[in-house]
Amino acid sequence: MQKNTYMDILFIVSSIVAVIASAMAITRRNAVHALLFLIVSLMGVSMMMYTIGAPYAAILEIIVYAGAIMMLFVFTVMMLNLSVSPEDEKRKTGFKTWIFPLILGAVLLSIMAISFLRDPSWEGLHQVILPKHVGRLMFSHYLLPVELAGVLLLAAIVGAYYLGRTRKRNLHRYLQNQEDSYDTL
Amino acid sequence: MIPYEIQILVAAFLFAIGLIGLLTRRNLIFMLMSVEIMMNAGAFAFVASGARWTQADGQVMFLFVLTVAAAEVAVALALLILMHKHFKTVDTNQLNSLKN
Amino acid sequence: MTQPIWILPALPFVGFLVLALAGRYLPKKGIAATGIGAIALSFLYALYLGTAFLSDPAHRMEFTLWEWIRIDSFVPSLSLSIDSLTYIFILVITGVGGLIHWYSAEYMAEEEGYARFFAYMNLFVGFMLTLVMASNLLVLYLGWEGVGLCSYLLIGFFYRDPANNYAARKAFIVTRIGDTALLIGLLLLIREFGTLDIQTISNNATSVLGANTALATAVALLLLGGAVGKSAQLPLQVWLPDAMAGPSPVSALIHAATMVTAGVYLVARTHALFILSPLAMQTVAIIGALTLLIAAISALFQYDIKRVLAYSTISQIGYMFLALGVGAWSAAIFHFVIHAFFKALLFLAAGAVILALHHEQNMFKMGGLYKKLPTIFWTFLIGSLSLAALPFISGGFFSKDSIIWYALASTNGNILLWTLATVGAFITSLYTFRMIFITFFGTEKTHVHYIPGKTMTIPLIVLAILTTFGGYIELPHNIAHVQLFSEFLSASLPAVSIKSTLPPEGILQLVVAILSLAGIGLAYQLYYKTEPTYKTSPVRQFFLQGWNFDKLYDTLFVRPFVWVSKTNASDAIDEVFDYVGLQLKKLGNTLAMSINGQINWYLASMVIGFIILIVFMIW
Amino acid sequence: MILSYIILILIAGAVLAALTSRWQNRLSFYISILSQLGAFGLALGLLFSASHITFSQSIYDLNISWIPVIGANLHLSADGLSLLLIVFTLFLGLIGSWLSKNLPQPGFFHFQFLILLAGINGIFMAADLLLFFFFWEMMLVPMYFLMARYRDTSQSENTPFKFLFYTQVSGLIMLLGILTLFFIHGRQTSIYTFELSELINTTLPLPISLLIMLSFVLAFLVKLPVIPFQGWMPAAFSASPLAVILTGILVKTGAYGILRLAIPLFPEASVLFAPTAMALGVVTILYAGFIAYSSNDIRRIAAYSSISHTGFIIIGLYAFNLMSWQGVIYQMIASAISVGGLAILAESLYTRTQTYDITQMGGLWSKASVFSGFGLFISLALLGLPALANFVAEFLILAGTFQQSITVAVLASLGIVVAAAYSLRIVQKVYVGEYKGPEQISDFTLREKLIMGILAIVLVVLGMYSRPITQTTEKMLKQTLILDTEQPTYQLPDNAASVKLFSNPQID
Repeated sequence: MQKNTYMDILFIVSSIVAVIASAMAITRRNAVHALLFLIVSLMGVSMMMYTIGAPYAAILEIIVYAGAIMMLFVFTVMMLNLSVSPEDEKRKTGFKTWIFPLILGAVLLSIMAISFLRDPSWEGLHQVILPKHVGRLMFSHYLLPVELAGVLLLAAIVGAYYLGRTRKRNLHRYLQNQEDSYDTL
Repeated sequence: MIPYEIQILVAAFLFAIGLIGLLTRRNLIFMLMSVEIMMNAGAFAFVASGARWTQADGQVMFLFVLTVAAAEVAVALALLILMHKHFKTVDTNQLNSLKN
Repeated sequence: MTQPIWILPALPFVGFLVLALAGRYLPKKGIAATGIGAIALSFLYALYLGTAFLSDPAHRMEFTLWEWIRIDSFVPSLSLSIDSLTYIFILVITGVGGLIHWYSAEYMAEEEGYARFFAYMNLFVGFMLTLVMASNLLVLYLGWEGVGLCSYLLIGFFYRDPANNYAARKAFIVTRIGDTALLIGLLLLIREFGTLDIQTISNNATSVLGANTALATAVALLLLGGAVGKSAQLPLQVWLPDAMAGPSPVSALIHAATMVTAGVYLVARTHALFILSPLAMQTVAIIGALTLLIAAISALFQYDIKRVLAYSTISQIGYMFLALGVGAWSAAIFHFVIHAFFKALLFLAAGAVILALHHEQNMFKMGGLYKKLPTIFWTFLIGSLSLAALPFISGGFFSKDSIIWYALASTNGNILLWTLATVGAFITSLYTFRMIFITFFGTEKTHVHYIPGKTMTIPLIVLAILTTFGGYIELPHNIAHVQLFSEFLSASLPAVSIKSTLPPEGILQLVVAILSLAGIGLAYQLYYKTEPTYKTSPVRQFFLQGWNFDKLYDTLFVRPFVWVSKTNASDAIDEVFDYVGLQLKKLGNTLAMSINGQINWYLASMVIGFIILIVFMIW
Repeated sequence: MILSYIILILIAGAVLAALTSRWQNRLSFYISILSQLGAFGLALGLLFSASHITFSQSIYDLNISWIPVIGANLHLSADGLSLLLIVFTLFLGLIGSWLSKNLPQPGFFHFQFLILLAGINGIFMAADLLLFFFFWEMMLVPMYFLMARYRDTSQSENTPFKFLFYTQVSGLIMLLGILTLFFIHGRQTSIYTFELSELINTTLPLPISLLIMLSFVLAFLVKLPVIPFQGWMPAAFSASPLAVILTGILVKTGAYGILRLAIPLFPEASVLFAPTAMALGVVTILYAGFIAYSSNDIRRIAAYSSISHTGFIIIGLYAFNLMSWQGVIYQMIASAISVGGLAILAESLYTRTQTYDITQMGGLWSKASVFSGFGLFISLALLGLPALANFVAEFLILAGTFQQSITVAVLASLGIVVAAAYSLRIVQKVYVGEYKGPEQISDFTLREKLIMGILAIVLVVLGMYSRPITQTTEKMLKQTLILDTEQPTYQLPDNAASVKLFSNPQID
């Protein structure tokens, strides 16, 4: 009981952190700042997962999401020197830009909330699910999807490599130079 | 214990914030980030559901979402770099060659 | 042995084809020879055929070329026939027509389109012969329309002036209105008789239609509709004065000898149908009487010499209709023959005058011509005497007198018709001699620059002789019993039935004779004694315009038609469809605006769709 | 079997013409002409025996299974009417391709043109409703392509589409009708078939048969076209020089459809529809005539005079007697030739004066007399001068209609006066008056003379001698009439009972 209350408070705090951090992330002008807020948000979600009894997911969230995926973002932003978005410099991010998406988001949220809350008796068991359970299920019942996920990752690696490689073309010197100037950007 | 519906509601909140970001921002980096928030929210919903019924399936699904997110980010960022090379911008306002 | 009578109309048709196809390669003499030759051969062949009629007026020749149409038992063939009525028409058409052709050879010599002129003239005679020789109403209709076509072509012969073509078009359309009535009449006949063969219809008329029934009246009135159109009678007389736009020989051919008498021929040919309906007969008589008077008064106010003659034609055909209406069939045909002679003569002589004065048609600019153009003057005078029906020395007297007599004496006649006809006779002689005095006497106002040659004068002299002596083949009963003409026709047309009690014919003849002399005297006083000048006033203008029928029809029919037509020129129904199409297209364009390449917009649309989907799912 | 050769020759010619045009343009023209001549000869040969054969048991029948699952057959059949129209279609087709000798892209042209002809001939032969519909659609597509490719660029680019839209929408409705009939018949007899001779025996409740008939008739009325579906025709006429001769061919399919399908399949409903159809016909005659009078574009006049002629067709069709039906067939042919002639003149004029506007012409007679002579002739044909084919057509239609309704016949005959007004207006504006055109103007070329000469001769011959048409179609028409004579509306007026003419026709 004690522990549960503690966990509940932890969930509430981390959820508030996650929501605020997400909101900050999408409103920043500076991409690096936004990414940092996004990492905070991911950590908050990870905390939430931990508090509802999914430590394996929480750890993965930190390692893969905040660790690996976000690093990709940071590198890209830095590589392209996009820390300050040119678009946001030029455009006013005023009321007009936000109102329509806000309304849409609010509508979506409200109908989701309505549909979730229509049946209030959702009390249930709360138990910690250990990584062992997850692993057992993954390599028995979900074996094929896991393999497919592996293939997907492989395809993503190949695709990312193919798209990102520097092409060597036999062009006229003048054009070659132009091509180079693109690449150096 | 936090009721399940609250958990799901938080996921919905995150999803909506991601959506709003996706619709508002014109910068592809920010749009990708918004997509990440949305996927993360979806993934959390899986985990919460798994916890609600004490099943490991939720976390397995989380893993799949993670995989998809990783693959998507890899390819999307590669595309982003390519686009930046060609158009010198990642602003979707100027990347409207889909028209006609 | 069947005579190949189809040669009669075929010769002019061949002439037409030759001139139309090869006319441009022929020299002028060749063209004239072809044109005149075709008619002359036709005339000679007609004379040869006449031998059979001399011995037996009731003789009838038939020839069927081929079946035109065959729908079950309805088989109108291209069949021709000649009886005594037709024979007289053939002689007049080919004879007078031939003379007019001859005259034209010189008259048209300076004009452009010589070959075209003779081609049309030949075609005209061909169709007219088809019309009168038809033993089938459908073939008659063929000739009927063909004649209308040729009049259209010939009136608009000088095609460079749009006014001529306007007149031509007016003539065609006005007569076509009448033709449509005739066509409907034919349809009615088909329904009732199942055939259009004239003999069959005539023989069965009483049994199928019944005497004095509404049906018989309808048939007769519809046929009459066609007849008044072609013969320029009330209410369709408006086209004829304008039709003077054509060359003078055309006026002579169309408006004196052939086309306008087609209506008279039609009524005479289908007399069996008219007899069945006293109402229709009465209508014919009244139309004739009114027309003759209205046209005669109009003639009195014209300044264009050809228009005087045009109105006199309308008026004289009014006499023929009057005769038909009172049942004096042979009197009508007799007047037709004499009228053909003197009217052709007048038109040709007037044409010669016009040519001599370099296309001057205004009488008031002529004058004093009797010295310069003696031949023309004397022939014109002879024709005028006939038109004015001067007793004994003119053919016109005998023919017109018998009509006026029958207007009273026939069982269908009455005192009113007689009065109208008599007044008409007075006005006729008045306007005739007004024309003579203004044109040929007084001071010379326009110089004569061309003296017509023999080619033009010989037909005039021939016609003058015919006019003068033609009348003697049929004399009034009380003078001498010479009735060659009506006896000849007796096989084709019934005799007139006379009332039992009548005033003495001689007194009435005397009245008519005195009146026509009085007309001449009045004209002498008015137009010879004082130098005539042309004055205008609203009343004169009214009569000059032919009682303003043109304006009336213009307001009643032409303007509404053109108005409706112009208003809807862009096809309102189509525009409605187009408008709907345009709106759909606009809608499409609006939707196409959504394809704007903005990924945020696509996403937002997806979300909207997503929201809708969820809403449907959770409800 | 021999019937299918007509279509096969045309299709083979189409493919060959398209292929050979790659290296030799002239060759594709000659191939096209040759294949049309072949088909024409074949059809002409059949026509001589045509008056003896009947449609459903034709001796030249071809009947093979097409889509067995739904009982659709490739069933081609022919009787006098079909063969007459086939011969005539091919005749006009020959004239049309002769005229189009110098068009750009001959391979494309002849391919589309021959496919079009094959489609139209297929319509005249199809004895299976689905096949009929197949051919119906098959002719629209090449027509659309021809109109779009050889479009007059001064006109809106929508005009070919307008044609396609009108015909496709109405065609779709007809397909619905065909399917409804198919299922009703299938349910009644448990034989699911599209065979025309089978479907005729379907018993339908009156409201339903009326609905299905309307779905058929709508397609045919649009194709004819009858007011208020006339919009595509002026558009098509001004869209492309070719369209006219093609349309002359196309519109006949509408009348044929009514005669072959709508009336035999739904006799009772047709009788109910007759007053409406006649009213439409009268309106069409006058409405189109009025517009023709006030139009200045000579192609538009041609279009509306064609529509006006259509009014006679529709009146004649729904007068239900032999005379008016013979007139309808006559009108189909005469109208196509005379309107086609006017359109050819319009094109010839355009190549000489660079305008279609008759108010800008005048006095052509002084410069080009042969041209004007033919022009006058065509105008006379349009106004229905006796001795030309149009008169026979209109006369027979009016005479037949008069037996049914005096009012309609009288109103329709007013159309003759209107026709005179607009035809003579062309003469007045173009051929007579003061000359207004360009300095140098050439008269007809030999080819133009020959084409117009042939058309003129056909008009005169058919105008004076109707046997070739009336005899070949007589049997078919009588057969169709027998289907309808049980209807009370066909009873004759009492006072005409003595006349043999309108008694029930007997079939030997």
